[in-house]
Amino acid sequence: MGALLELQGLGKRYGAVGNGWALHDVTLSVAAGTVHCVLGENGAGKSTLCNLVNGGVRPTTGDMSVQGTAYRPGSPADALRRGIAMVHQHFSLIPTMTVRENLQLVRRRALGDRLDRIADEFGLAVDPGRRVGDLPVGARQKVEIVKALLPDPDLVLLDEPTGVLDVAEIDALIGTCQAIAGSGRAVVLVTHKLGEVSRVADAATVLRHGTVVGGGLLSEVPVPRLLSLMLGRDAGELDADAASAVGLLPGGSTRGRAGRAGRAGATALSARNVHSGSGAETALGARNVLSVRGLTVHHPDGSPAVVGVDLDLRAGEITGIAGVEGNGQSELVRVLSGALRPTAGTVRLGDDDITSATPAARTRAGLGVVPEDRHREAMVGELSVAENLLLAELGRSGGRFRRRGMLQRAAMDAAAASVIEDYAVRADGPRAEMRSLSGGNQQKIVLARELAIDGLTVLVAAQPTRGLDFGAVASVLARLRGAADRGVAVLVVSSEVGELLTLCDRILVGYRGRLLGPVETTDPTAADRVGTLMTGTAA
Amino acid sequence: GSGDVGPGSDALKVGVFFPGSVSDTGFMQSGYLGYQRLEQAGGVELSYVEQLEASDYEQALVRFASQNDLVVSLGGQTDADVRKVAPQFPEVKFVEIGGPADAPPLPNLAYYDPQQAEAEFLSGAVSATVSSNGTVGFVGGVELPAIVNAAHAFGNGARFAKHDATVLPPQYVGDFNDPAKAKQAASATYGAGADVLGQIVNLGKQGMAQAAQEGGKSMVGGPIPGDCGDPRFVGYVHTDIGKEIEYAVNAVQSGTWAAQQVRFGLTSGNGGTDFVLCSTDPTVAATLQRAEDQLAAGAVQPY
Amino acid sequence: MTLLTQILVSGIGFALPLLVAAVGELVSERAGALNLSLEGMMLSGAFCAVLGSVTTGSPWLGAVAGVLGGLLLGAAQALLSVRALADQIVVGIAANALALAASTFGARLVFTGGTEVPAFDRLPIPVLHDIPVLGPAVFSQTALGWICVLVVVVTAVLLGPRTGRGLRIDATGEDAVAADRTGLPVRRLRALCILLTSAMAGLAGAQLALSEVRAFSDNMTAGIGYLAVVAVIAGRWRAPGTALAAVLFGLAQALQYALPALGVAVPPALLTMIPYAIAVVAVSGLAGSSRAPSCLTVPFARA
Amino acid sequence: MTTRLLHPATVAAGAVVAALLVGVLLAGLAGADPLTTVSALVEGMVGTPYAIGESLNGVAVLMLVAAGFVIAYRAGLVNVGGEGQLCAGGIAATAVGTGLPAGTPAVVALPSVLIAAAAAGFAWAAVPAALRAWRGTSEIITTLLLNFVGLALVTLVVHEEGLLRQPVTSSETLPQSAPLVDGAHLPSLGLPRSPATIAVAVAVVALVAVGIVLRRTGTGLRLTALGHAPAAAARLGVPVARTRFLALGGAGAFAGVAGGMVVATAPAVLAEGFTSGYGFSGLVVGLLARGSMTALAAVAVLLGFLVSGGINLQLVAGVPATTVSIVESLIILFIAGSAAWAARRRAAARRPAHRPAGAPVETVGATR
Ligand SMILES: Nc1ncnc2c1ncn2[C@@H]1O[C@H](COP(=O)(O)OP(=O)(O)OP(=O)(O)O)[C@@H](O)[C@H]1O
Ligand SMILES: Nc1ncnc2c1ncn2[C@@H]1O[C@H](COP(=O)(O)OP(=O)(O)OP(=O)(O)O)[C@@H](O)[C@H]1O
Ligand SMILES: [Mg+2]
Ligand SMILES: [Mg+2]
Repeated sequence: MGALLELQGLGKRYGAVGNGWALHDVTLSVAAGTVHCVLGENGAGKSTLCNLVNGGVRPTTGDMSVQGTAYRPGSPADALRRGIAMVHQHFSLIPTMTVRENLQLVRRRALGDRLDRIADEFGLAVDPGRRVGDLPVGARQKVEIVKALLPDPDLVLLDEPTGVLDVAEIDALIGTCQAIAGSGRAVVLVTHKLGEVSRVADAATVLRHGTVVGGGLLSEVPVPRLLSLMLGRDAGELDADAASAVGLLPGGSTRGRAGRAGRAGATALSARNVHSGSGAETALGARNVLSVRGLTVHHPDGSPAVVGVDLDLRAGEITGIAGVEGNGQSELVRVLSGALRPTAGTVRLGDDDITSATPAARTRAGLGVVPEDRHREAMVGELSVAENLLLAELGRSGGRFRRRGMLQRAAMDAAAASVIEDYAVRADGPRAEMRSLSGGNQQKIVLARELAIDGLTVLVAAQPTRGLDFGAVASVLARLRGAADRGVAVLVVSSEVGELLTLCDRILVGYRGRLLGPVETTDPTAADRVGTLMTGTAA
Repeated sequence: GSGDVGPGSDALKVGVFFPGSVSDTGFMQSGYLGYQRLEQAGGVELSYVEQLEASDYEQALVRFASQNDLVVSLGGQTDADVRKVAPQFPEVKFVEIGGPADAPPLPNLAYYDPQQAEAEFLSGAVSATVSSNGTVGFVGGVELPAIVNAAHAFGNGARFAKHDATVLPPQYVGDFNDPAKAKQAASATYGAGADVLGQIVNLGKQGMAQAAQEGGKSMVGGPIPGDCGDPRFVGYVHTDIGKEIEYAVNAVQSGTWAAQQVRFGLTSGNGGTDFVLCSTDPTVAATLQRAEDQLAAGAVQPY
Repeated sequence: MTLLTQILVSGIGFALPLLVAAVGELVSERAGALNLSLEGMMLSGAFCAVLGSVTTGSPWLGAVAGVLGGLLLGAAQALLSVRALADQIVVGIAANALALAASTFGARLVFTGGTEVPAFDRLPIPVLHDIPVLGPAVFSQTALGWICVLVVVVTAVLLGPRTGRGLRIDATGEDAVAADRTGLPVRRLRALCILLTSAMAGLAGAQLALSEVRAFSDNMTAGIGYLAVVAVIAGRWRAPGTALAAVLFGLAQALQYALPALGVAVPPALLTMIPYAIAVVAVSGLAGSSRAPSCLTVPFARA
Repeated sequence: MTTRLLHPATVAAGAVVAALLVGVLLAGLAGADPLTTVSALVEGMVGTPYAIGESLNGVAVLMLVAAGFVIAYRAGLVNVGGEGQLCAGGIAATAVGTGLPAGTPAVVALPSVLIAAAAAGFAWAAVPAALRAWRGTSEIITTLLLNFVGLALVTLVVHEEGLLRQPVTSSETLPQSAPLVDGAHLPSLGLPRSPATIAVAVAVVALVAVGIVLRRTGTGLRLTALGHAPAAAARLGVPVARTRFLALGGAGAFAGVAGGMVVATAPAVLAEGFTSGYGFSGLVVGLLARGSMTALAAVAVLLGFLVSGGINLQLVAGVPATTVSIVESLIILFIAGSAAWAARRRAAARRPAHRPAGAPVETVGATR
């Protein structure tokens, strides 16, 4: 089959970032009837590539052609006219409208028939009557994909669609991709997970720092080779965390923290895990630092989101919450962070009732939170890295960054620079705008900030590795582990079961607003038990 | 600057301040007509400024005062600023037209009082006489003293002509220059039974005339006399503000200028108030004449 | 005509231009564009309508000119706020000042003396017009008035929230980024909505000038444009509510002038506040819920 | 095109010159020759210490309203309500300033009047602020609406005897307030032959203070964070609702003080129309300045001085008042339009030259 999409020397330059090239001299061809994966670390230029093809961003250099004719899209609408549709990770459904209304924006005539056909052909069924804002994330993602398929495009660009999906949904998505390719169309799939690549891709392209470093048909370039290309080093050096993060080792080979601790120091990334040991853990573990009792939260529409949840976090222990998205995990975290008022129940931190405390008061009391929605809740993109790191600290009286009320920029920069170095953040210095960083680097900054809270006793991290490349994943996981080793009680909410199994001491499962479990990760059947609980089989 | 007098000549320099628009078909425009007559006559060096925000009144007055021998300011809304600026320029003569009629003049500030009320007395008399049902009403722009007094005078005039005339409560549009609202105010008054209306609004008149047309009713025009061919108008009051500017210039030129309250109108002998009757009915003309005579003689008070 | 009929007639007369402008503005606001320049669009429409009517002698061509006059300002608003990403509010305020000054300037150049304006006459609908009280108020509009009603209904129906176009407009105003990614031409949609709004505002100005007042006078819209924006807010961004608000405002205004005739004295300033106070309550959520389109006044540009 | 040519100041200057050219053209239509027009304009703006002082007083009011606007804008709130807040400030200042005993010394009278004005401005803005902070109602809409209520309120209080109308001694008593007591009048700055009052000093101090707070303090950073990402700001310890309330209320207080100062400037009476559109102009200044205090001062000076220039244009060159306002509004439109355009060109200018022909340029996602 011929090339559907061809890119010739495509480049995109932004004024401010580093040498400015987000994408440089990319030449690439996507054949009809194939699934073409685009791989790369955070900030490698994958989204930029998709956005260029989709007309959301105009190229600085280079040419594109679709089915052999020149293609110069000025807008996503142009792209659609040329048969190219894109699924974005964020912001492309109108939350206040129903699913049907959202789909009608693309196509009105015979919408029902078309939906039926999409359901048949690709196994994607949606409930048209629901308001999008009320749907769980996974369901929204499905609507996004249906929306992209509505105009019957020749090429579908999927930018990291699997981040918010559970295992079953990912399977379905892979089926959908194959069905699309099977019908003579093509899919460009952006992902960090090589496991998915090996299951679905016909061809792959690897980006590093904005340039193509390799790729080709999967029959010619096997997955381990892709991995080395992404890493820029030999795949053999990959540690288990990272391997599980990219989906090569489903479930993680070494289970639980106890097991991991035994290998402490074996890899550079977990080298900080110094004073761990089961003895120390048990001693610290005796102390409940955060306890939640009878917590109930309702959605704005009145339906229950969290129902009578009890939860105890113990110092030095990592508790995981697994579960399909939309089972109350997000709301639980938002209640803990103070962004949401519960309908009933209490949250106690140490001896204090913090149920209705402000986020600032919680921070003062030693509660750190890494929110799920990074762009909205965790960072201010327009402020600098230093400001994002230190803003909360400025609130407290007499911070070391203020003299006579004035900010001490030099001191702030110095402090931020040391964090940047410490966490190996790729940024244009402490004054770089937060939004100019790639997702993984943004996440590192957020984590660094929360870990630096004075007297941190509890850390709640929601989907801390979502959308991160494996280097970043490993580093984030190591930091969380390090915090626990310092005696912090850590709660990790994640849809990556494998990641939780390697990281946590015990795992709870969110199901219909309740927490099921716990499952001890040292238990050899832990993975299966978590899987069962996720489908709602009561524990 | 205009007038056919070159700078540097010893012609009298006069600055006229119109805080409103000189095309308002009312008070300001009537004054501007006088300004234009002076311009045509020549012999004085004239300049004017129109349409400023309240915060800029003072600045305009100061500029005039520093360049002219005589400064004329129109409208009571400038009173506070005129009273403030005049003392700073003792050698310049100031005239305020339409300010409060009971304000004490300053050594270099005279008040000229156009007797709009007298004109409205006549307007009321004519209105009541031509009215078929003896019901009349009055529409005013803003509830300013001069307008309120004129409204009273209108009622008194109506009762003077027809002692059993029904005078509806006056309407205040809240704006001299809003034709849509003026139309509503007029319609409401017609709707309440009036068939002739007196008025002191400026651009609002367009709306009133339309209300009269739609209701098949009539009204009194003015202050600038218009066309008697228009059947909606029974007549026009003629309050000539321009005459007062001319008077001020003459007074200064002839050395008779004095810091005092000067009344214009029928009772003063200074003229400036008149009524242009469109009706050819002799009884109406007779009533108008009677009202004019009685007013001039001081036998009746307009308000 | 009874007073009640009179109130209805003049209330609806005032409400009609308000309604056309408000329903037009509603379309823009749903697409995320706030046109404070609505006032200027109406004024420009009124000026051009009268200019067109006077020069061609045909009120119909005048009405067309009025629409074009509105479009002129709409094009400026669209160009600056959609294309150049200038702040909508700044553009709106400055455009109003521009329209006021330019139309006043133009009126002085071209409308000198009492030019007769060819205008529209009322076309009562037989039978319906004779319905007591309501008939004369509702079923006796000018030809242009009927067109206004038609345009309002057609706009409300064709661009209603359930139609395809309506959905696209709502999507653009609710989340412009998502709409863009969906393939909607966000900027073009917004520009078109603004142009539609301005054409309707021009029509409203023409209706005001050629049906209601039958003349042009400086600043003759005197805040109706702002009131139309308020009607959209009080109507909670839906056509029926907006229409209701516009009619209510018109009637309230008429009632304001009927009160004195009924012997009720309320300070007019107090009544002036009422529509705005109603609108504040309507948006505050104190009575029911309401939300402005999320992207109202937020310019859109692709990152 | 070089980046320097696209500097905001250059662009703004270009916009002003373009608008003035249109003005000269229009003035020519009205029969004034270009030279007279330009010299009259310049003479009017800066020709006499009096004109300068008078303009400065206007500039001070604009700067205060705009500075307040910027505070709220930083927090992501657009205060369209300057006009109404000026009204509230003016009314409160009058109530206090006419209520004080005649001999009240300035040290007492002046602060009381201005504090009352600030409090009233704050209170007037507090309604939309509270609705925004705790109910999420768009402040653009509510502040806009309250302008009309405020303007009507001024009309009401100066017409009603029981309220602030001066004692009605005859049927000739104008509907305006009595003058404020002497002690409440704003003292002159003391410049020779200049009517500039301490309002100018107050405004400059306020401007500098706002600039410092926004740029160099934690408060400024918190406001900025709130403006860009409210949810993240909450996470970072910013009390969102309270900060929003205070920011918009603060904007109101600034406008209120400005209103108080307008009333406390001779002739020191409250009358209909006393706001003279300063509320809307202040908003325009605040928005055109795009967050820079220097730009804010420059735009305020430009607009403030143009008024004097305009008066002189009428006087000396016989240019109609309408032409002057046409030019003023064109200046605003040209600056507003070209600023965003130039920002995009600036971004483009930093790109390499071999950009494919015809490829348009991007902007960084602009939100309000
Ligand atoms: N609008 C922009 N302005 C400046 N720099 C940008 C812009 N968009 C992207 N970049 C930069 O371009 C580079 C590539 O970003 P891109 O989003 O394509 O990465 P990615 O591979 O999708 O990363 P991730 O896996 O985190 O989604 C990054 O360094 C990013 O900071
Ligand atoms: N205005 C900007 N300035 C600088 N960098 C930016 C800007 N916008 C985006 N970026 C960078 O570009 C990258 C992509 O942004 P975003 O988070 O929207 O990507 P994504 O989630 O991968 O994309 P999409 O939502 O299109 O799927 C981020 O890493 C971010 O740092
Ligand atoms: Mg990406
Ligand atoms: Mg991403």
